[in-house]
Amino acid sequence: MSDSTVVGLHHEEQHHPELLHHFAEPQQQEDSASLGMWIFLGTEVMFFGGLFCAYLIYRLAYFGDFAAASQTLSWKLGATNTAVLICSSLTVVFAVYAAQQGKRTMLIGSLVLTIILGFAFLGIKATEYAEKFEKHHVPGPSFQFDNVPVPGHPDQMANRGHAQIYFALYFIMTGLHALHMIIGIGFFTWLLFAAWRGRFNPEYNTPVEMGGLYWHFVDIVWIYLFPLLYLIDLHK
Amino acid sequence: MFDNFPLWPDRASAAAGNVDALFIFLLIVSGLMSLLIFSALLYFAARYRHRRGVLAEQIEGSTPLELTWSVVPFMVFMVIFVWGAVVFFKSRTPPRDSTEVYVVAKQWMWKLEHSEGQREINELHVPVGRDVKLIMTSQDVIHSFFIPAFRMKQDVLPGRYTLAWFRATKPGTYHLFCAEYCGTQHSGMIGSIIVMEPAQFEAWMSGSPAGPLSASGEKIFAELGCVTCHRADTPGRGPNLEGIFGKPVQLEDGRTITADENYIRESILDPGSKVVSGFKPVMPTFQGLVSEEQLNALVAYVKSLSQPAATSTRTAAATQQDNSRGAGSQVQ
Amino acid sequence: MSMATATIQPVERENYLNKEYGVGSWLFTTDHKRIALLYLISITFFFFIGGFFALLIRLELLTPASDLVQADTYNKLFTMHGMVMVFFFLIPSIPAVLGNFLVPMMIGAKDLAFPRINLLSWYLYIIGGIMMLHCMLTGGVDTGWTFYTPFSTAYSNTKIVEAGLAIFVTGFSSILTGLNFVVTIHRMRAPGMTWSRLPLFIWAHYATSIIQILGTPVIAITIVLVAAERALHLGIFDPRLGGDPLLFQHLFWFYSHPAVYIMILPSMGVVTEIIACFARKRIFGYSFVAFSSIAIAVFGFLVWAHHMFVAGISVYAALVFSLLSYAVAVPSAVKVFNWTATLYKGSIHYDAPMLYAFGFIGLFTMGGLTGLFLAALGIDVHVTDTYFVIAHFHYIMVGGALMGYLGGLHFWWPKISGRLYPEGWARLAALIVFLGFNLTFFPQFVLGYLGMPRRYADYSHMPEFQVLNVLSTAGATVLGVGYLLPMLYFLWSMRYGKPAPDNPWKAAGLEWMTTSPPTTFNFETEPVVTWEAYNYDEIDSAHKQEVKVVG
Amino acid sequence: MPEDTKLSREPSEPAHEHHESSLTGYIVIWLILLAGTALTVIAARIDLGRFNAAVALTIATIKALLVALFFMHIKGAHEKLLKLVVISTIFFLFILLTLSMADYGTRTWS
Repeated sequence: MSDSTVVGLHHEEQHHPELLHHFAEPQQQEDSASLGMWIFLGTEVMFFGGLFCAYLIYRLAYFGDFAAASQTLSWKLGATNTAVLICSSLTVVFAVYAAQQGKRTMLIGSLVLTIILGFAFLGIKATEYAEKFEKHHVPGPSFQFDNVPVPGHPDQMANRGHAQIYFALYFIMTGLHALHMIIGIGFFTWLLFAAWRGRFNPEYNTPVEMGGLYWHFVDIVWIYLFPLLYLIDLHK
Repeated sequence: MFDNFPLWPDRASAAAGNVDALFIFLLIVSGLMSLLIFSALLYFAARYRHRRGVLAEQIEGSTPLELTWSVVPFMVFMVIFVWGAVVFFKSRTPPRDSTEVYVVAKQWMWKLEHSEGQREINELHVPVGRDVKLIMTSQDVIHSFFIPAFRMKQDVLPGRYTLAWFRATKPGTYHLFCAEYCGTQHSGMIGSIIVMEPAQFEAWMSGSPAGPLSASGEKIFAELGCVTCHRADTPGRGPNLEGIFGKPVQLEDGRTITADENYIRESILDPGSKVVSGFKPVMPTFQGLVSEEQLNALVAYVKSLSQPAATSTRTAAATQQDNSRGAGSQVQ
Repeated sequence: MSMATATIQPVERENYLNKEYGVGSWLFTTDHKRIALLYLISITFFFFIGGFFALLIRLELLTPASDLVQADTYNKLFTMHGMVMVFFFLIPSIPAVLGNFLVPMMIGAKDLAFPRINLLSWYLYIIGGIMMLHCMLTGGVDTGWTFYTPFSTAYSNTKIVEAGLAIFVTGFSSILTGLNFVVTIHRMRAPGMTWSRLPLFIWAHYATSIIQILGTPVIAITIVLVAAERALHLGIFDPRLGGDPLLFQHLFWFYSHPAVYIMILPSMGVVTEIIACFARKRIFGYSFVAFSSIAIAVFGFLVWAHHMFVAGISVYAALVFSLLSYAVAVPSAVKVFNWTATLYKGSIHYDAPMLYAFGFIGLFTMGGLTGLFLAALGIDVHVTDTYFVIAHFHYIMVGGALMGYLGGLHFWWPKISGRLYPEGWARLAALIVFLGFNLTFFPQFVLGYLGMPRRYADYSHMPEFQVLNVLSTAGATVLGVGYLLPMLYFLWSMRYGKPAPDNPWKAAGLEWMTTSPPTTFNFETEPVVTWEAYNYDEIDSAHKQEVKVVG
Repeated sequence: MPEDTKLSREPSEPAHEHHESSLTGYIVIWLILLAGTALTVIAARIDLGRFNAAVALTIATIKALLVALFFMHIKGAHEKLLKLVVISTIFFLFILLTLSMADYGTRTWS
């Protein structure tokens, strides 16, 4: 098997074609890339963190209005999308595994599946957005949210402004998440292209690993967004 | 000379002395600290300047010394913190029987209204020795009500009330500034605080007679039809407002909240958000229907319903404001 | 003249400057040293733009009436002064110039871990900078650099979204620089360069990078929210729709308070290097200085709402934040004490970098101590949003960060340019800057306690403030001269300065063990570190022996 | 000095321990994640009073941990550094949320 490469046996004379000039050995390069990726994901956490902070404050202040607004979403579509992303995470770990084992066909297959699942997610998201547009639930001048009762309080109507804050956060959070998905799909398309040309092998597969980390991170964000946005007070 | 070049601001309120005392303490502490650091620095710089053939003596460090100069400053800091917190708490807690002045800030002017009804713009007349509580809100952006001579500052926010208070101690005219940047004419949003002797102040007050704010609030209360639901005589569709101000209120969702100025304000503008237990959320919003000034009057009126002397004030108000409605429709 | 210099010049060794020529070799370089120089040029440009605004502000305040410029223009001037200086000068200054140049060299690496990302971050900076310039030239912004809502989202009719986007883009430049540094410091250290052997400059940059990585994304998302709110009136910050304008302040200061430490920490790192070198000593309490940097970075995230004590936050939150603010003061104090203790029994030289370092300690101490005033709740109520605050943070950011930056630029100039700067002029400039600075900003402490609010174009109803304002403006002109001088003699020295030896200060540290200027990959062979940081005893005793042998 | 003779870089142990982790392991995790999603929805439809949000967040956190530990290979990571990055990021996010709530949570106290 080719994974018997022992770290430290890379000789200068066998300079790996993918080793950049300023690194001493491939292991150092790979470790740098993975640390860099993790730190980047840390910045992403804080980026979404500001939104989660705003969400937390307004959800606590306007719980009933948030519940009313949340229940205009379809939890079925949200749950489906969660399942789609979880499946795509599985195909991503398969891709990383295949790249490390040098299994080109499996790698290409997993990448294709991942991209398809990514598009499936975006497709479902797009139908949800379209519905929101039709119902005038998009914040802005034409926003409408009148006479929607607060769950559990049939005679109390949700506050339009507070519901608009919910939808603003909904669109910004899921919109940025979708943007990350689009970037991820773009990156995976590039990976697919590179894998097709046989660039990855057991010695060099860092881009697949990094792409995988990114994809899983985007998955994790959704794992939180789903219950926070779709499942507020659903039992009422 | 010091008219044009003062080095210390006027001290004209009860709080000013507290702030100045802490400030002077800090001046001394930081003076001593910088004296210590700078003299050590200068002494070492002179004593250990480079001399040919003399090598520096290497010293690794000293944990006891490090701990000393971490812990000792921290103790000093804690003294400052506690002192500062005490001064702050005092400046944030208006005494119970303060006179109230409602402040509405807008780009770029201050509108002030005494609870006795006198209105002023960019000027506030107050007597010496009386506690004055400011109930402030803004019509547009964030402003900040700043009286340097009173060492008093509080941001004035749109959409809610912020409170501040002072007790003037020295007659005179003092600056009022807007301290939070609020747009083009920010530096023009200034005014004066005129502190007068009580007798003079009474004379000034009677010079411009006006009905108390709570009376105009009562009028608005009736005009907007609030009285039809918020009744004191029979159980209405809304809670009886008599005596609720400052008391805890049990809400529909189980929370308990103190009925303060902000709660009354919110209940008028967003009635559905904090419904009193046992009532239905049927009250319509008055957002956009009442101005900030009318809102202040309504708040003043609801508050007057909880004051022990309320009855007498209201009767006085009712006789003064002898108009538009019979005594029968009054909330009792 | 040029003949004479031409004859002195020896045949130059190949170095990073003369390896390639042409615009392309600079604009597409991945060499961290060339990128550092690209940054040096661009941030100097922005520094003088920001300085020009400052000068106009001071001139306007010379007289109480608003006569030089109108209130509207004045508001734009201080807004753009703040935005340019904070986001386009102070935050990138030391990390992107000196850090970029020195971090790889100090740890014995050939380059940063991600050279192409490093170039990308310069381009992001430039794109942000061009957007900001465009914004300023087509009308500017008048919200103050703090963008407080709802003024910025609903009332101001200036180019807020464009300025926000410029800051958003530049923010990513800052994030990527920090990311690059952390990875480089973890992964690229030369054999033997353990954590306890790292120069404290590296520790300071490591701490700075933590803030850049974890703080900057929050301001980025805040800008997104402001832009969305402004475009669509979402209500997130609008009280009429149920939003809370204070949420903006929380999110803004969550980044912008730690950002102060992005500015000051690297400067502390520079000063530490300078003091060790010119006192010929190992830094007193190395590990305490190192960990105080990390402590400042971490505690720096816990204190943000001390900018909001009178803004309408809860009294209890104010107590918590005041208490935590004193916690962050301790590591800063520890640093000052350790620098002072380092001088004890040293062998102190007074070259220009050391003068800047002395200036730094003095001004930073003043800035830090006045911070104690502002963190005390009772006093903050009176002095916040007055000139007291202005003076305080200029003592930290200009007195501290900028002194450190200039000191570092002098210290490493021989390494960067391969030329010596004129020492006499440099000492004069250091003195002028120090005196001019104090004359500019000390009167503002008094003004602040007297109650002069910040951001006032016009104080004609308060003529009693004029004398102090005149003093301050006088100081600003002196300060301006002090800043122009170094630029002039640095430029002069690039052509006429004496060629610098590899280690003109006989300083410790790997960056001095390579040629001046260094070659593209910094070291001929990968260095192997077998000595502790600041081994001035070894350097000086070796040198002494040499002298003895010769004698 | 003896330790100077062993001048190695950062610990460079073999990095790919997860090579051995079988694909079945991934599938098990995947099934747990799907089950977790179903459980979240079910839990949201039952009235747990104020604990609904807590349950939803707990399940989400467990799912996120599973993804991070097994799919992102934090568990098999050969050094503590990556864990430190994750933990410190979460710490600072926690700071942002809790200290903001220190204001919002206590505003109505009197």
